[in-house]
Amino acid sequence: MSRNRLFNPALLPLAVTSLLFVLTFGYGAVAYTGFLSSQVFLNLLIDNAFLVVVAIGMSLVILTGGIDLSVGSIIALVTMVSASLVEHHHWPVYVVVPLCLAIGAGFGALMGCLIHFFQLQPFIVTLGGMFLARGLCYVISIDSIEITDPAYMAIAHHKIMLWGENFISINVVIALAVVALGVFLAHYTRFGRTVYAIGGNERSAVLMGLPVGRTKILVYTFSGTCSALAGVVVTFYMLSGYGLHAQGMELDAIAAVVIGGTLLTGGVGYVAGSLVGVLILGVIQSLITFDGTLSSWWTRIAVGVLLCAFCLLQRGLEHGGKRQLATT
Amino acid sequence: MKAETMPQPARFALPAPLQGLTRRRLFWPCATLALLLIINGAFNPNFFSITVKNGHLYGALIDILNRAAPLMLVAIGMTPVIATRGIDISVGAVVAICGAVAASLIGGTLIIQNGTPVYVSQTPMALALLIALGAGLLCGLWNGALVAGAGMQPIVATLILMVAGRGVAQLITEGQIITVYYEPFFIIGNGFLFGLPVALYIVAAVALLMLLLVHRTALGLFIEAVGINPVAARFAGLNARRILIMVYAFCGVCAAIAGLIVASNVKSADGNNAGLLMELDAILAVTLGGTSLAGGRFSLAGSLIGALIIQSLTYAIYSLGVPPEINMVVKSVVVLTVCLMQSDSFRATLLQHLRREPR
Amino acid sequence: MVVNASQPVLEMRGIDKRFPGVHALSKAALRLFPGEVHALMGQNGAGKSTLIKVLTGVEAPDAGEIRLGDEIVHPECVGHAQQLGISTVYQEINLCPNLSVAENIYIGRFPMRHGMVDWKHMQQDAVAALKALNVDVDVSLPLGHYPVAIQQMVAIARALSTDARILVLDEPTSSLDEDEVARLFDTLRGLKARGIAILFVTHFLDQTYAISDRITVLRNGEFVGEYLAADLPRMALIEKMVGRAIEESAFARPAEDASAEHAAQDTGAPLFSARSLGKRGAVQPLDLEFRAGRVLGLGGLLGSGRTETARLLFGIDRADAGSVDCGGAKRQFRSPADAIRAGIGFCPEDRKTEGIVAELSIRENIVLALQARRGIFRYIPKRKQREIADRLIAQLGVRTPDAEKPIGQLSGGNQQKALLARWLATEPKMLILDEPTRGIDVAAKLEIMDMVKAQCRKGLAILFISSEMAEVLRVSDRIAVLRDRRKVGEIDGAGAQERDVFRLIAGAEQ
Amino acid sequence: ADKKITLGFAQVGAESEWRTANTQSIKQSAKEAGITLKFSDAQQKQENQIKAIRSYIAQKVDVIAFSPVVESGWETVLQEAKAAKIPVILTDRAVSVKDDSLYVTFIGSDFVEEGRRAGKWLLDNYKGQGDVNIVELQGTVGSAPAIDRKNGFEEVIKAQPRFKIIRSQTGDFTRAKGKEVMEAFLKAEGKKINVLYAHNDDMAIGAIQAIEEAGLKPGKDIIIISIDAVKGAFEAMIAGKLNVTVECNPQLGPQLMEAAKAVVAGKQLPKRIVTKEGVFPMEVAAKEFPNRKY
Ligand SMILES: Nc1ncnc2c1ncn2[C@@H]1O[C@H](COP(=O)(O)OP(=O)(O)OP(=O)(O)O)[C@@H](O)[C@H]1O
Ligand SMILES: Nc1ncnc2c1ncn2[C@@H]1O[C@H](COP(=O)(O)OP(=O)(O)OP(=O)(O)O)[C@@H](O)[C@H]1O
Ligand SMILES: [Mg+2]
Ligand SMILES: [Mg+2]
Repeated sequence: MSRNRLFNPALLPLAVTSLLFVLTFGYGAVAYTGFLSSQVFLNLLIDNAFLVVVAIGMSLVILTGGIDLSVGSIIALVTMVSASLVEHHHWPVYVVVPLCLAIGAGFGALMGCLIHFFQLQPFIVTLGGMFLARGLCYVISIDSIEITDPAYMAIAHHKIMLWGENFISINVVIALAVVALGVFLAHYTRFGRTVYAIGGNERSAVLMGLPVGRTKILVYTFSGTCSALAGVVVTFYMLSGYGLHAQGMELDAIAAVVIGGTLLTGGVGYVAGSLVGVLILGVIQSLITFDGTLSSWWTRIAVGVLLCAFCLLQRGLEHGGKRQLATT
Repeated sequence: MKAETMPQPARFALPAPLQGLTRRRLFWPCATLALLLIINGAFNPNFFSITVKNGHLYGALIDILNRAAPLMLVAIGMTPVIATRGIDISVGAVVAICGAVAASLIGGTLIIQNGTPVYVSQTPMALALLIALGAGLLCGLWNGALVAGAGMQPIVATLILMVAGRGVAQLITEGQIITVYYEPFFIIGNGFLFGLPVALYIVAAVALLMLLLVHRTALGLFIEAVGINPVAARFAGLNARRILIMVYAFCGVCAAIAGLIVASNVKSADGNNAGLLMELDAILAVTLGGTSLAGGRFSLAGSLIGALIIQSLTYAIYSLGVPPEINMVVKSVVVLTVCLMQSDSFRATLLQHLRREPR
Repeated sequence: MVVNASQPVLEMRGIDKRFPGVHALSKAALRLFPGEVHALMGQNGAGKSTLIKVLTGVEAPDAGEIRLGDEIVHPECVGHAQQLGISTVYQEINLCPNLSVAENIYIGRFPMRHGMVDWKHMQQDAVAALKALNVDVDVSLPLGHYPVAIQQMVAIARALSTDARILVLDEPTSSLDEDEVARLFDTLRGLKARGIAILFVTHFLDQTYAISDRITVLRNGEFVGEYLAADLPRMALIEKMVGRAIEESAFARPAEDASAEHAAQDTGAPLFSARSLGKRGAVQPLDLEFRAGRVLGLGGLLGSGRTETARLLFGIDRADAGSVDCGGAKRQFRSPADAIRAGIGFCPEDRKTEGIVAELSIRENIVLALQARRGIFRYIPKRKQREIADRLIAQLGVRTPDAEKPIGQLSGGNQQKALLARWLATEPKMLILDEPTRGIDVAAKLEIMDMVKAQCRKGLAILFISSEMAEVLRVSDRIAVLRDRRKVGEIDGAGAQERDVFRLIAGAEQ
Repeated sequence: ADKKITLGFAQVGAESEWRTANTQSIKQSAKEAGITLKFSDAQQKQENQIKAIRSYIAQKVDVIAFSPVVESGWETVLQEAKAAKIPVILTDRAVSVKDDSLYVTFIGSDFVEEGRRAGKWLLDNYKGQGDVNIVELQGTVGSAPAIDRKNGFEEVIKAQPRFKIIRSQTGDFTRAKGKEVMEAFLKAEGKKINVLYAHNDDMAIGAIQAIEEAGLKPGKDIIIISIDAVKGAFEAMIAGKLNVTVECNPQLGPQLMEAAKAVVAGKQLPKRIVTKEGVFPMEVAAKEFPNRKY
């Protein structure tokens, strides 16, 4: 029997996170002129589309209790590969994009295999993957490659007008589609539930007869593919390939996932939370640019302080919320 | 079967249970290090030569040891953190903060003393060093408080300091590189004692202290218990929080000492670049040394060897003339190979394949 | 009985399995016939679980063959074994605490609709499956919210919900109380009638005889014999398992110690006493008294709040009302460390997640609490640690080649003994034992009970919690009875009968 | 001016002393010119710069200026700026866009030219005979100054085959790495090294320490050339340890503010405003030192 309850306690972290996002945004709206506009919100999506895509892939990896540090480098590699194929070899976009996705998938699958078959630690394997992918960028070219291909330009410049002057880019559509896919995979497929089971207790998952190995490999493959897709999104976003693109993005992605309420130990969390996590990181950045008076170092300190305040608040609210739920 | 018995070179006799452990744990890291050194030696004939220059030992091996000193320190600090299932990605920032604190306190003003120009320190050096170490301790305590007190996940808790800490370091240096002119400060990172770099003695002292704490007090047992099963550890009467805070604080202090060595070595403090990406190298060192990131059993000696492996690899890249474009590719390939070599199941698979080949 | 069905569905022969330092199975054998309940018996560490793991593809045997029907099979993984029609409940609960109860039952074979997991359908099925076992819980909550007993029922429900030819249950009843066991047995009888072969492991002899048709005994990893349950008297079975005769009187309630000193213990000031100790949402404020040399049993049904009471006493959960009186001083324990300092020890019911530190050695596990009380710097030297460990290992009869083995590799019963050793090492004034005999074989159970009594005689106070009412009755000097997280009464242990306890429980209902 | 001008400036980061001096100059001169400055730090990430520019557009500032991290990838956001009718000024380095109406002007130095000057100084001033073995300390792999300074230098020394780069490795623009790499070079090549070319002063200063520790005399046994001309380099030159540094002027502030005012006033600006930069050999160091602001 499932008792009717007003609120599912498992959803609490997600609700808290969303609430905090709204509060932060509200603060910006009051404090800075021009902040309260729908385009500022849409810009959050436009500017962070690639992060959303990576974060979704990362969520599934983290849900299995693993971690993927290679995401940023794979993005850089994909921008580099697409730029050089498009610019130097004049391949069309409909060939390049699938190829890039395949590269990402292959890369992820390879790491997944190392992790599963040889029982290596995900942190180290993906760290190796991170160095490798970044290194391969420089093998292609150490300089940045600009993309002037008309098809790419058209996609990049295409604005999807919503209402009034407000618009989003194609990237946003891609990102939201990936979020939908992630949520579907995680909550409505056997694969997704196995992911959660592995994160909960890998040994139990084995003893329950679940396909643990296959799922782990698939999860890294999925994350690799997401990274590659994020790479494609970045290529549309910046129209260039560059070995230094997306540096340190793995940490942003991890932070977004964790802020979104997923536990790094695996098994607990919501994929949709990662979208909110990304938005929160984005809004922190927006607040700082809108303020515009901080020096470089105060920028960093402010980001740290906001992140900290945010995490503490999140923990506090969750704690309080749990108590409330427990006593009622 | 998980534990593979492998042929082992005969070694000095240790008490039986200890022998089995050290052998198995440290064999592969040691083998890797030896291999890297041999490769270095093969391509660079002068590699193993050590001469006496300016009254101290001079040579590639000394360089590796000396350069690895900060990394070894950070790895020593990181090991117990990882053993408690944590991680500290703020060490690089702490290195920068402490270097900046020390450098900005000491600085160096030129005065004329008895007709000769001498640089004097702005703050007594001992005090400055203490304040820098205190800053490191504070950073560590802060991390510990976030992890143990507020219950944040270690990677995010330390991410906060990683981001903000670099800002703090730059705030202290005001974005400049602070050059130190006060000679005694250089001893830490550049000095020699009995022919060996002073930094090595510092590492040895810290390592020894930690080894003593781990093996002659209950600290090692407590850390491992908390890392493996925090609930059971609490039920057995351990104060897991206090241990966590201690472990992060120690990591902060280690990073602070590393920061002093780095700053002293280049005679300046660079808030932006000092210790950049050191956290990754330190984590790598700990793992290469055989400690699992899932917490539990740890090996300090392994982490030291891990740090030496990384430094030898870096050195090899420099001295073999690897083009900078493919530095990363080389590094990644070596790291992955080393990990594979250390994986029991990989060796088992490999052996199977070898056996299947007709003789 | 269908026992004489001509051909076995399963036959295992000459199974050998070595772990480093342990020969867990040597030439073990097992036959299962369709439509029988087959009990696999043996002492702790005899190799029962290992045999089951070999059967289900968790561990690869070093030698031997497994025959399913006419075919020789080599189960490679649990999934493979499931395909072969073998459904298993492993000894320690192997489910995912983060997944909902319903998912834990159906994961791996979800009902699907339009290519999506059909959550609604699944939850309805789960409710039905649990109802058949008389468990009524919110199936949408994570499994970890529930106590061990419920988790065990869920594991059973999971195994039952597959249509398997062979059902393997490795100590499924270790946390269940009699009602649940009876309900489970009804279900098993139904399955048996459908021709399903059931392999059943338990240390409760009553249960063995209540349900099984045939018994296989293992000792030290070796096959001892296969018997019809009806032909094997209880004492003979024990002898086969243990390898030596045990006197029947050993199972009886020990004679009362009627000395004047002993009687005085009942009247003087108690060692510890809980004074209206309670916590909102957990336990209503209650009073309990613990006297030196006395065992206080805690009676009650599943979920009556016994474990929660123990947790409050030990400072794991912080009480929001009342205090613990230790020799006149009112104390509020804020953590287990406080309680330990006051001289209390606690063996938790879920030893895997709350008791053992799996990767640490037995020695380290044993000295952990003692060392924790002494603090970091008053280190017990290795040599001394080994002395303590070896002494207690010998005293409690932990079956292990040496004290340096990781405790996680011990069989369940031996882990429990090692945990007991952990507390005895601290020489406590009072010991809380929550299901201390869970998963412990008959001989060891006697030993542990004797130990408990012996410690008692030395002036230890004991709080004893067990789902096995008979056990509580046998060892307790007084029995406090809980119902719905409330203390409903206390009776004298001597001469008390099960029905007295049940009367108390029922009496509270009006 | 009747209305106060708001200038949004997207800085690359604070990765070096040079950059900090650059930031300071801009902040200082904005204050002096009475311009409201919205400053943001991208921490070396292009995506952050793009985000900052987007937010300036949303804030409707009067002028946007930025120092691009890389040349490419600015089309989209610059078009948005153009659509919002906000003029854009580039500082420090140019961007490559097809439509050069996307920005008003570019104020700044030329990294390739700096490399060339370093090379030229070497060819003109190297006195020794025979083969000249050069070791190079590169900046961060893939970063614009590293690539351009390398190319400029190589382009010039190609003219004389006796000048050879025997080792080249990245020192990440930092003192510590510069020292570490130089140590390894010295061990591997020994006394063969005649010249050190460092892509910035910091690495040169680190390398000087390594050379001294190896028992050699920097500036004499090994000729040292570097770029940037920060204060530390002058100190080293005064001490006779660094031979020459090529200036890369960070003081773009005043020129930027002038340009900003002119743009808002609707004046026409040249597409390229060059900054004044010199080459400072050891000999002039003592005289020039008091003039250095950074
Ligand atoms: N993974 C392992 N590694 C090493 N030894 C093991 C392992 N698993 C089991 N053993 C050993 O094998 C022997 C048999 O253990 P097993 O778990 O099969 O006993 P059991 O009969 O199920 O006992 P219990 O009744 O206590 O559950 C024990 O001595 C145990 O220590
Ligand atoms: N049959 C049941 N249906 C629903 N909930 C139950 C049932 N049995 C127990 N519970 C839950 O168990 C919890 C009480 O557990 P607790 O462990 O304190 O009881 P206990 O008396 O120690 O039982 P156990 O015999 O499992 O140790 C309550 O939260 C209750 O909701
Ligand atoms: Mg068993
Ligand atoms: Mg209980």
